[in-house]
Amino acid sequence: MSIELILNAVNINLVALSDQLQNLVGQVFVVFIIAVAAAEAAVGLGIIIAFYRNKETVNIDEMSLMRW
Amino acid sequence: MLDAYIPIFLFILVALGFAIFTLIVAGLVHPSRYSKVKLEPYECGIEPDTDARDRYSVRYYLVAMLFVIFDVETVFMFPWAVIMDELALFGLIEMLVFLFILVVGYVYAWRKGALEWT
Amino acid sequence: MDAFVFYLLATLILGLGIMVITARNAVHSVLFLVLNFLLVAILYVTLSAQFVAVIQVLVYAGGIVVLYLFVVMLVSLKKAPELRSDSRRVGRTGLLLAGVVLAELIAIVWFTSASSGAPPAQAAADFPPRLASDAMLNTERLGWVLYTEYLIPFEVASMLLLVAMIGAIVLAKKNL
Amino acid sequence: MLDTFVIPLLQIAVLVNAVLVAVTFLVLMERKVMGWAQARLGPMRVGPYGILQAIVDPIKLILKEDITPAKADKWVFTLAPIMSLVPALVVFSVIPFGPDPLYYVADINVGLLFIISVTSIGVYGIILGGWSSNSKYPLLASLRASAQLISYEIAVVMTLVSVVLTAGTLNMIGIVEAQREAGLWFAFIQPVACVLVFIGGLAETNRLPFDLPEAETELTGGFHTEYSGMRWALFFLAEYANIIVISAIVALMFFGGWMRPFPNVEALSFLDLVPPWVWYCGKIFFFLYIFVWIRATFPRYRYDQLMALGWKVFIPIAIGNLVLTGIAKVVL
Repeated sequence: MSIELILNAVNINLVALSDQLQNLVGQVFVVFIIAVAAAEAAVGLGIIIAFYRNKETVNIDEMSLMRW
Repeated sequence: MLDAYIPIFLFILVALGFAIFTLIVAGLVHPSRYSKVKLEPYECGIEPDTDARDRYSVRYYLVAMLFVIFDVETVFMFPWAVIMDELALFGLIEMLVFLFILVVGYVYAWRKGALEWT
Repeated sequence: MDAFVFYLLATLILGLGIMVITARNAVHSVLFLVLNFLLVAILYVTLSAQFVAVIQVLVYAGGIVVLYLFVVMLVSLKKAPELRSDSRRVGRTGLLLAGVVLAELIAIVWFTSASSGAPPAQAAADFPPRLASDAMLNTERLGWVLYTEYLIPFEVASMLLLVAMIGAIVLAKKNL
Repeated sequence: MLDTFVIPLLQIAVLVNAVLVAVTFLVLMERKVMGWAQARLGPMRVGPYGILQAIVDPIKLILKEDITPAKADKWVFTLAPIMSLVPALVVFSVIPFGPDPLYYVADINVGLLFIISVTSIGVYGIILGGWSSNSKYPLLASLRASAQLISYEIAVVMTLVSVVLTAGTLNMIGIVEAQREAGLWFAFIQPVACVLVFIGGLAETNRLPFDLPEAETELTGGFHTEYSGMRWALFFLAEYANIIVISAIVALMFFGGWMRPFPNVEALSFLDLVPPWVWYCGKIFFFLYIFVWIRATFPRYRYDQLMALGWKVFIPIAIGNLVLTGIAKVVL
């Protein structure tokens, strides 16, 4: 979720600048960022679920193995 | 500031205000005679012995995930649909390629059984 | 008026952001995230980016956060993880790095005066007549830029979504 | 000041009141129609033909005891009904009841997308309602309800894209005007889309035959099992307001909104004597009646059939319809 917050901060900047410069590229970029965020959320949460199923925890300190 | 949106904000405020106002009014007039049994969670009269928020099927996650992906795809279609007059054939081919890639994923999900619910 | 609205929104957004990362209960945290995103959408409206604002609500608040909510409920954290000091944590280095980034940002702001003469996008220059005349047609103009100049990224994005879908199904499906 | 705040506020007040009154009478109509469909009388006691039932019900709900279960999450428990009612009402801000500014609150260029995104917020009310109760059955019901909602939303939104393609705009007024230019209601140009959106609407409002989340004859109640009193009433209001929203959208996008039938046929111009908003409300009422009629007629789906219908039938049809519309648009 923190990643989403960070991406949103970037998006606000892009939209603000696109308004300031009267240039729509910033907004197009935001649409792409949202698409990437969706993909990232789907895969990231998939990993968390796979991990939870194997380890019964989502504590990040215990995610020391790259495989199981 | 887009002026057309001011009434919408007003509408949101009015709707919120209405919901909270009715809750407050109802809170003032309704009776409150509580007992321990009345406050128990509904479980056919049996005393609950485990927490309700247990883990549940991963299918709900899969549905939500597919929803998010498809949602983003449809979002890409809206700006395309409104300027189809200008894009003409070129736009159609673009969108057919896009839809083809989407359908590949859809068929994959179907074949893998992500759409099954049994 | 505009400035007041902006500062009000900015304060609320920041406050909610802090609430998101400090909330003890994961579901409450997700809730603050939704409110945060809705306020960001209002901020986009004040910046006359209607389409992006609506997308923000539709995809972020209505889609991605629902996914988060499902997962937070799925892994059902019985109790919030306690605060702990871990030897492997590198707080000081992290702070240092954050400071460096901040300094960099300040430097960027400092040394680049707001040059408003940035060149407009190639495609934006030759809008078809219907779109060029009316700045209110935000979606249409955005679509034009997206589907002419940014055609390749658009198709790549669809590939990315395909890969994400396959990846997530493979990850989640092991013993469906 | 007058134009930006006072007039919209008056419109909003009228609209919200109209919706609330419509909801209470919709409930009465539902009970009456169900009664006649099943060869019984329905509400009879309060007032002539039970008409005053619509006034008595809300009063009863306000006076009811409002229970918060002991283990519930108190704040979220109160927030959930609010989060489900507010989007259901706010959607009405962009629905035009007539061609001139008096009849709509806001005219925005992304009207249709606004409606879709605001309704998608409503899912939080359901999830949070079930979660905050901290009781097993509501939680399960809320998960089912939200999974159902988001499944059908995909198909409905994709279908709406093909309507936008036909109309060439996202503006709600523009969509009606496009139907005037075409000389035909979109129901005749896009019959598949029309049926799909309406059935999807049934599923999104958790109505029969898709009312699995709260199948009252088989389960207890659904995600609002633990709710009572006014908080329950807010959920109830939201549900019926959503039914009105769906009817309004279908009437607007496929049946010409406020326009009279055959808007381009001069011979029928005497129909213009009826004001536009009456036409529109009449059409909305017609779809509300169909909602009730379907409830009285159809048996309930099974949950896996329901999800299969959404994902395996509706989505392919929606994509096919979109492709065909696109090709037709280029060829013609």
